[in-house]
Amino acid sequence: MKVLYFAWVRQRIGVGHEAVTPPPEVLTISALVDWLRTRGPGYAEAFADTRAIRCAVNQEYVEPDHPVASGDEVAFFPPVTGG
Amino acid sequence: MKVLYFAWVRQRIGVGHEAVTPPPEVLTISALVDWLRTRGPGYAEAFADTRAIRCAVNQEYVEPDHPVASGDEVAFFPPVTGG
Amino acid sequence: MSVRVQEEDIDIGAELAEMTVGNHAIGGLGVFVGLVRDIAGEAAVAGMTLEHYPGMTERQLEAIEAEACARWPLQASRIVHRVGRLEPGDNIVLVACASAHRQAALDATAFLIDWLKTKAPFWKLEETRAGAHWVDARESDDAAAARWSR
Amino acid sequence: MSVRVQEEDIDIGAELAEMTVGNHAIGGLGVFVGLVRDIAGEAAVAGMTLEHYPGMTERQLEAIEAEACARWPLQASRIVHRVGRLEPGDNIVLVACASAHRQAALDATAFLIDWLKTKAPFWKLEETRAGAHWVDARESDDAAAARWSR
Repeated sequence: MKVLYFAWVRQRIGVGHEAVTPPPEVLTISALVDWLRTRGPGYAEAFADTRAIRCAVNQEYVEPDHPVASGDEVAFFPPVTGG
Repeated sequence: MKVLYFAWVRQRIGVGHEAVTPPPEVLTISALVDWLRTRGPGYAEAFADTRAIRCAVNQEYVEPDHPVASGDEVAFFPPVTGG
Repeated sequence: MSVRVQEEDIDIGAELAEMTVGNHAIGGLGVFVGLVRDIAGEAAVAGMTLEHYPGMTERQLEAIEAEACARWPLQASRIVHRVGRLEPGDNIVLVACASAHRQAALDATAFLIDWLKTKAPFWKLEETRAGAHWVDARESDDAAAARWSR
Repeated sequence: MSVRVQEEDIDIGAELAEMTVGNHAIGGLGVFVGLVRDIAGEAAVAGMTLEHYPGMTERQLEAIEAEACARWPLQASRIVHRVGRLEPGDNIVLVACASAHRQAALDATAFLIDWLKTKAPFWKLEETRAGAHWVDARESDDAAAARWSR
């Protein structure tokens, strides 16, 4: 699974993207976030307030209960501020 | 008094502007229109339906009861269609 | 704040650049450009001639612009309207408003073009195969302008 | 119909000319340009860096544009958004919609910029004397986008 981070989520975690292999019980975005939080203090800080984070799976916005699978591209980022 | 005509008002009357000296009892736009109508068939045709005509005195829109005086610049034209 | 009537084409890029250059308080620029269509109702349009009332036109455009500046916090505004003979695809008018924020810029731009269409003394003589005829004022334009009354 | 993300400045005149050239069904062109302001709240802004999500950005911009085309009878539309480091006065984004009539062009333009601001994955890192900080999303932008929900 490819995971991407943008803006302050990227800065707190320290990398822009990474390949991860979560355990098989990680079947949703919520579960993925819980698992990512265990990977280090940067992750815990980035995901401290998930209300401040948006998620996309395969480049489409999704809600926390959305399923994730091993081939997915998952992205976490703050609310957008372009334009 | 200088009178200007635009668009089809100008075409019906045959001139774009003229200097006129209406009789002293012509004190409003309505009275001026009634007097202009007597100047020829083109005028009568141009002012046949005054609802289709707008008027400006000294380059400001006015209503038919607006006063006119000898030094004024009076203009008659159809509703505008620019833009 | 600037209004202009001209026969030449409108250099849109240059007009907008002139409005915004050096003014770093501008966060949004709203623009409307009117162009000559090749069709009017059922008839094909070969061209049109725009007549105006020199002097009153500029006064009305300045009054319209002043009203926009009174209603919205504008950093810059511009109205450029062409006169003379135009062909399909030609620019007729440019209106533009710059403000700190986008909503003011967009609203003021819509206001300017709505008011211009009902207040500024321009008239279109349209050429179709059936001959030349003066374009009738549209009730929808009056309705659009009336939205802004207060 | 075209969307683009680029580091270079936006040549507004050229973009608009490209949209309208040869299409004589266009009667109105609505445009919005977003620019970098030199002030944010109380603080002076020295510059900003725009980050985005390559791939998803283009998908979202295309989806936003397709939604505008579904809602209004557009003859042409364009979204060009810059990324990288920008300074006060620089163009950030151009959105433009062309239609037979002005109301569709203006409404679609407002729709595009409102939706872009809440859906397109761009983030602004603003530089002030206090340091660099990520700009917070504004509730007013969500409210502006929500106006178009149906």
